[in-house]
Amino acid sequence: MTLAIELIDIHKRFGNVHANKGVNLSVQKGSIHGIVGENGAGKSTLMSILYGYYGATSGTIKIDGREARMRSSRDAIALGIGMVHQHFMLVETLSVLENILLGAEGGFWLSAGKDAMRAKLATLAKTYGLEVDPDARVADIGVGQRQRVEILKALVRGAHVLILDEPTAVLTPTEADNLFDMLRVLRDEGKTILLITHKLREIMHVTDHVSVMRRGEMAAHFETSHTSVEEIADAMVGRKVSLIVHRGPANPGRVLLEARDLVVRDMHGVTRVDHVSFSLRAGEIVGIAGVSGNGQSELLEALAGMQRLTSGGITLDGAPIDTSRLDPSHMRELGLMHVPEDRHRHGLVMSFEACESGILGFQHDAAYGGALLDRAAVESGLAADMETYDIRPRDPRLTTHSFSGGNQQKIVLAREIERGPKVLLVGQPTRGVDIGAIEFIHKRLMALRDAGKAILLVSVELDEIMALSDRILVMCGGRITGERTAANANPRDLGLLMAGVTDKAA
Amino acid sequence: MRAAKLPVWADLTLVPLANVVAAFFVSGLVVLAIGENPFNAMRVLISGSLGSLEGISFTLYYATNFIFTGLSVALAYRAGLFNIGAEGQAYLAGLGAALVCLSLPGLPAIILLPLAIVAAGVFGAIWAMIPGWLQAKRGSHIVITTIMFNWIATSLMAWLLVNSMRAPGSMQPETKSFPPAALMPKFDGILSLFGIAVPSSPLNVSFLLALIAAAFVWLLVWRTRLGYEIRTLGANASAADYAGIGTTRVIVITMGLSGMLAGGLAVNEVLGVQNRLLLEFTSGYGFVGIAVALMGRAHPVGVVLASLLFGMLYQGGAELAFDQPRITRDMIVVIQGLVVLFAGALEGMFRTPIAAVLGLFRRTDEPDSRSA
Amino acid sequence: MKPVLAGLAVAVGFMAAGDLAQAEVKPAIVYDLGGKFDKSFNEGVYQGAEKFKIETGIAYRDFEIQNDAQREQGFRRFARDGFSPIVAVGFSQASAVEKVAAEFPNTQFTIIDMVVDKPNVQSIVFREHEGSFVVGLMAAKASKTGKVGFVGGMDIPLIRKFACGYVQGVKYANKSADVFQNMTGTTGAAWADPVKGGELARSQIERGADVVYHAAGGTGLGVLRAAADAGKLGIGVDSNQNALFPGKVLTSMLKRVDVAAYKSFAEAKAGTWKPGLQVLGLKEEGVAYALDDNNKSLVTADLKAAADQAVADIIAGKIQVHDYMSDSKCPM
Amino acid sequence: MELDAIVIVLGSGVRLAAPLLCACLAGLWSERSGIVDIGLEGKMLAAAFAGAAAASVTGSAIMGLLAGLSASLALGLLHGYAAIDRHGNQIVSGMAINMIAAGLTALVGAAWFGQGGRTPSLEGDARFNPVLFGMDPLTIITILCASLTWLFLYKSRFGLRLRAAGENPAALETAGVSVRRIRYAGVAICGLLCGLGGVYLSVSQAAGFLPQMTAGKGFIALAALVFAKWKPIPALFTCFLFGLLDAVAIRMQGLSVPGLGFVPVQAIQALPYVMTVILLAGFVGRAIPPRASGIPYVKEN
Repeated sequence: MTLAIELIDIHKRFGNVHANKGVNLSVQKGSIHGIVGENGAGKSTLMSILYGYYGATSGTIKIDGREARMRSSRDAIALGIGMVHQHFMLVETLSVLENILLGAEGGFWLSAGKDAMRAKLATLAKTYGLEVDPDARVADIGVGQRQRVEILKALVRGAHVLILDEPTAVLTPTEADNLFDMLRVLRDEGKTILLITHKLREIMHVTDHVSVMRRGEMAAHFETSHTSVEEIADAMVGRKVSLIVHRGPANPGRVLLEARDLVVRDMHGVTRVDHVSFSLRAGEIVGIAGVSGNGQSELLEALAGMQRLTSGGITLDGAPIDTSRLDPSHMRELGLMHVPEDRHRHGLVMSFEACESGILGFQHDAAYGGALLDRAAVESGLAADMETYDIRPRDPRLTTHSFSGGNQQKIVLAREIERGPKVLLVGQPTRGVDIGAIEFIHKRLMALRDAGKAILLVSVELDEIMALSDRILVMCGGRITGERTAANANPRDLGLLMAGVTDKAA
Repeated sequence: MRAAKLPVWADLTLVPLANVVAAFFVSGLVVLAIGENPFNAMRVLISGSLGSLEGISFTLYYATNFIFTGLSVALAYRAGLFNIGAEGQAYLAGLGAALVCLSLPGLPAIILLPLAIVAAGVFGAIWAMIPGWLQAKRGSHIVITTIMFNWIATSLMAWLLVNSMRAPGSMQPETKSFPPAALMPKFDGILSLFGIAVPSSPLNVSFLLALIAAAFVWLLVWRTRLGYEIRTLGANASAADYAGIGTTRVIVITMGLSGMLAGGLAVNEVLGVQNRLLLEFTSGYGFVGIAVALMGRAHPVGVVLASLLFGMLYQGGAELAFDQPRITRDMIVVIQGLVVLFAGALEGMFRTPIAAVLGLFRRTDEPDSRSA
Repeated sequence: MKPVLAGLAVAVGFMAAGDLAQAEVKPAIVYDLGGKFDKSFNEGVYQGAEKFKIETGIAYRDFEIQNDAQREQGFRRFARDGFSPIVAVGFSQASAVEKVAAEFPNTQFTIIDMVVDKPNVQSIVFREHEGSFVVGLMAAKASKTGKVGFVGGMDIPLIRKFACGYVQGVKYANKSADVFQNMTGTTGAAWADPVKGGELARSQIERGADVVYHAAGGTGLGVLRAAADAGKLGIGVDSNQNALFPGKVLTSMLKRVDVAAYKSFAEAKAGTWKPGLQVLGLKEEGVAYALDDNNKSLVTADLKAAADQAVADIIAGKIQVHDYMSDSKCPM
Repeated sequence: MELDAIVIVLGSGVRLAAPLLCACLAGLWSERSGIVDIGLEGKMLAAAFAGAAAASVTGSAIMGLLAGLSASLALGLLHGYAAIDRHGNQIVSGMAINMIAAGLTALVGAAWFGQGGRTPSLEGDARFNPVLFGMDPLTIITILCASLTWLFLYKSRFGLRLRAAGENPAALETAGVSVRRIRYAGVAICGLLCGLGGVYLSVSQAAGFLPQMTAGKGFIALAALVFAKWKPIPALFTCFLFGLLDAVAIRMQGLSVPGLGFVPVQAIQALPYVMTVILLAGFVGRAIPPRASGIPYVKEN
């Protein structure tokens, strides 16, 4: 049994952020090794260090038993390491062939290298079933194809270690299965594969070994065949998770939000939301499950007024909305509020004082003075929320980025919930939030439901969806592929729907 | 753009100070290289700008121009817009003022001047709103469009002054003089009414307008709802989208206000000093506004202070050129360029050591990696 | 801080002392935007002042402005420091002179190329059309193709005056001659763009011109160079530019600003300086054509005779050269 | 216009286009590598001064060329340092370079030669003289540069990497190539080409340096770059078109065009800028800059 990779006591600091703390990892040659952990656990950083993209602050890397110095990706490539990044490292304006050629051109002039590369690609296509059109522009091909290009990039450089960072985040289940088949073929050919993911089912499905990271540290190592999802999950979060939220029975009232035949096309004309209809009642939580990138974000943004609808209608508390002039501030006035999926991108202004972030979207509220903003009212508003939501430190004048993720998320939630919405749209409410804050947030949402408000919850965490929702809608490819009540939902069934296997087809 | 986090006071004092010192140090080397004594030059520069009442008046007169253009650049910058077009906007503002003054010659000053000032503001605003609108609606990069608009303004104004507005029989492409009522009251004139004798200088009430504009910008940016929206747009455009802030509206309004502020340059130069419209009266003050805004950290107080410094440079530089002909006024352009370089493009160079000295971090091994 | 304060004290003291020394004449010059060494107009004034300095040993101060705002400041500064007379070079200085002359009624100002009507201002203008007529005549006689060119700087009445005089001279010598005329531009930049000047001259030469006259300040250097490069002849202006491209410059239309500056200084020294308008033409030798070693071979005896005859005829009034600026029209 | 007049204007257009083309290609190399450069004007001006000064002092046009290239290269590398190593704002840095060059050339020129910032006129071997069809060596090199730019940008390893650096630098870095090095190469080539343009202006075309002699050519080159959509062959044609416009404008003073009547010269002068704005606004076609240009590449984020 030989080790392909050994990482010994790796530390990495970004300024005052300690992303990797004394990480150790051993990977056996010819195996598929999974690395799991929550967002921000330090997986991607560790892999970027292994790939030479970041330099480690301290520590030792051994490849095939020999100590290696990684000054840049060039060194990693020379040592036979290839990496498929979560965000594909492709140049969209160039062709597939040029992308694969990049960094491995084989001579000063491109023409000779191009011919040789075409031949090489033909061979690889035969061996692994990795077919691509070398002359297509990357901008014109789909996500699955792009991933192939990334894998080919690694293989043509002679990689025997392949790192894949969250490879299935943007894939449909079928595409993901194809990928796993391909990975098994590669392993059987003697390649070593490192698979980074936070999806436990994938780990169980495809890996031989699994390492768990938590808060920048390596928390546990398991042989996949000798462990269980529960054991891994416990290691990930560091204590027994209780995702079961105490909930009373739902008491649905009148329909507060109705969506009819919503269609959203993006700027490239690609249909993101495909004829989606549903209704949301007072006093219920409806969860939307799905692999990320299947139209949930666009649906949420369209309902919030941020995305233009291509067609379809929205009715809010019985009143139809003029969808040709969707506008977030108008929706807020009508009582529809929105906790966005990405608080850094949408929900907060990180350089603002926290109290200023606390009025984002409500800057025209009469509560904050006339022509001039009433600073005292702005500050006291957040100061009150800080008490109710236990936001620390309790200083509304600190800049927003000096708060932790959980406290930042609470600022957003407090802002949207405390103004008494009729309908609350919630996207990924606990992403990058610590366990304590997760419990608090879940309780708060449940309380809001019990107070007779309507909540639409979008989350890629199936557990979260199942714990909170009264009804569950599943989206795949922009469509709603099925609906389940809380009582008759199970993960296996939902997984099929997420994969696009619809009720009718089944 | 921030390399290291500093407390606000250090950000507003130490960093600009370090930038200026660096710019002056390099300038000193240049003076040395052309065979003059940099300390002597420095002395002339300071005594020429602050050593007499006349010098101070001229310093404040130049500073007036810089406060207006600096505020113009700073306000747009707060909304995330890089307005390089203050020069062209001020140029067009001069046209607005001239049209009012030439077409309504009979009016008394109390009516004519406010009208001319408003016209200058409106013309400057319109010339800035077009690139703003193109950015918001068509995605045309505002840096490129404002550069192009500067050149288009140059051609347009040359054409107007040469062909339609030139005073009959004049050798120069310039309009005839405006009626005396169109002249902004000068400080020397006002003070002499109270029996205080000060040397004659171009310093006029535009300077007070500039200070009022600075206070207005502060109030607008930090205390109004519009200012909140401007800052949100500048700090996080997608959050502005989320908050329902009409991006197009805010961009166009901000650029309009920015152009209006640039128009203040025309008020000071055309209405305050020249009393007629002439070619290239903006003489690069619009570009200095960029240096001023960068040095003033896009804050009105910083802009006023930086404007005073640049006013000193201009006035002291004129005295220097007068006194030591080998050091031409181009020296001032070099210093400006160096300030822009150190305060703008290389600002991180001094933040890091300052942050280290202040001991803000327990670890300073990789202070570059944090970005705001 | 101490050296700075000391410096302040020195500077203030120096300013206060300025008014005391009125005993001897303290002349000064403020140049126009082209700068002291423009090989043309400003440089002419500089040479006149240098001549005065060498002859009398009296030093003078001068100032090259860099922007419009500095004109007034320059005059005021000189006036306050007791300089007089102050020579203002160029028509652009008129409004500044007018203003500062009113503030300092005891200071003598001399402005060249423009009329400022103030009791302490001496205005010197030239009859450039007369000189241009003579070089036009020479150009027509020297031309083998019967085609000659003119390149002006900024398109203003003054330069049209040059052009009009030149055309009259050409037509006087050869009725059927063609004159190509171009102006470089409409703004001040037209005085300092030798590349454009060269392009214009080149295009005139390519259309057949073999003598090109310029009245374009710094831009004219490009004109003369283009003519020299093409093996044709150029005609200089203001200063004697024959030496710039020896053997390639037929002559120069001298506008004796050097004489004007020298005279202003000398008269002030002698106490004979008078305000008011002075018009300098061929008769007063304010304008002339240049003849020296550099163009001796080009100006044949015939040519010289014809030129001298024209000068005599104009002085005598036998030839009337039309002044464009009198009615903004050129009869040709 | 008669035929010979057209030929004359075309010739003049080529001469006026040459420095534009140099600056435009310079901008192309820089922006294709991901570094926005509005400092083309300043670099040209510095090269024009250094070139004329060196040629005048040494009496050799070649020495002038070398000095001009070095001066422009130095400023290019300064811009590179600010943009690549300090992650500074590239617009600001370009602005600074324009100001420093404008001031320094006039200041040093005035102190050195005592002629108000001018250099002495260049004569004989100190300037480039025509060798082919009335074109001097620099004109020929310039036109050659456009084809070489096309060849190296699209057909060589270096060009591929440079294009990747301007579109997606992280992709290049993960492919094992240093983005920093490629971008430095980009700004260096930009410096050299600007230098060529500047030397062309002062040593070849005007035979001497005058303060501010570039008179906005760097900005027209920038407009041409946008107009050519950051591609070398269209850049060649755009610069020629702009040069031609300039040539026509020079000859248009006070002339009226049959059919059009009196066309103000200023309208022709403003045309390149107006056309660029229209193109940028996407009313006719669309100009999309390299995706990563202007954005500092910070690896450890």
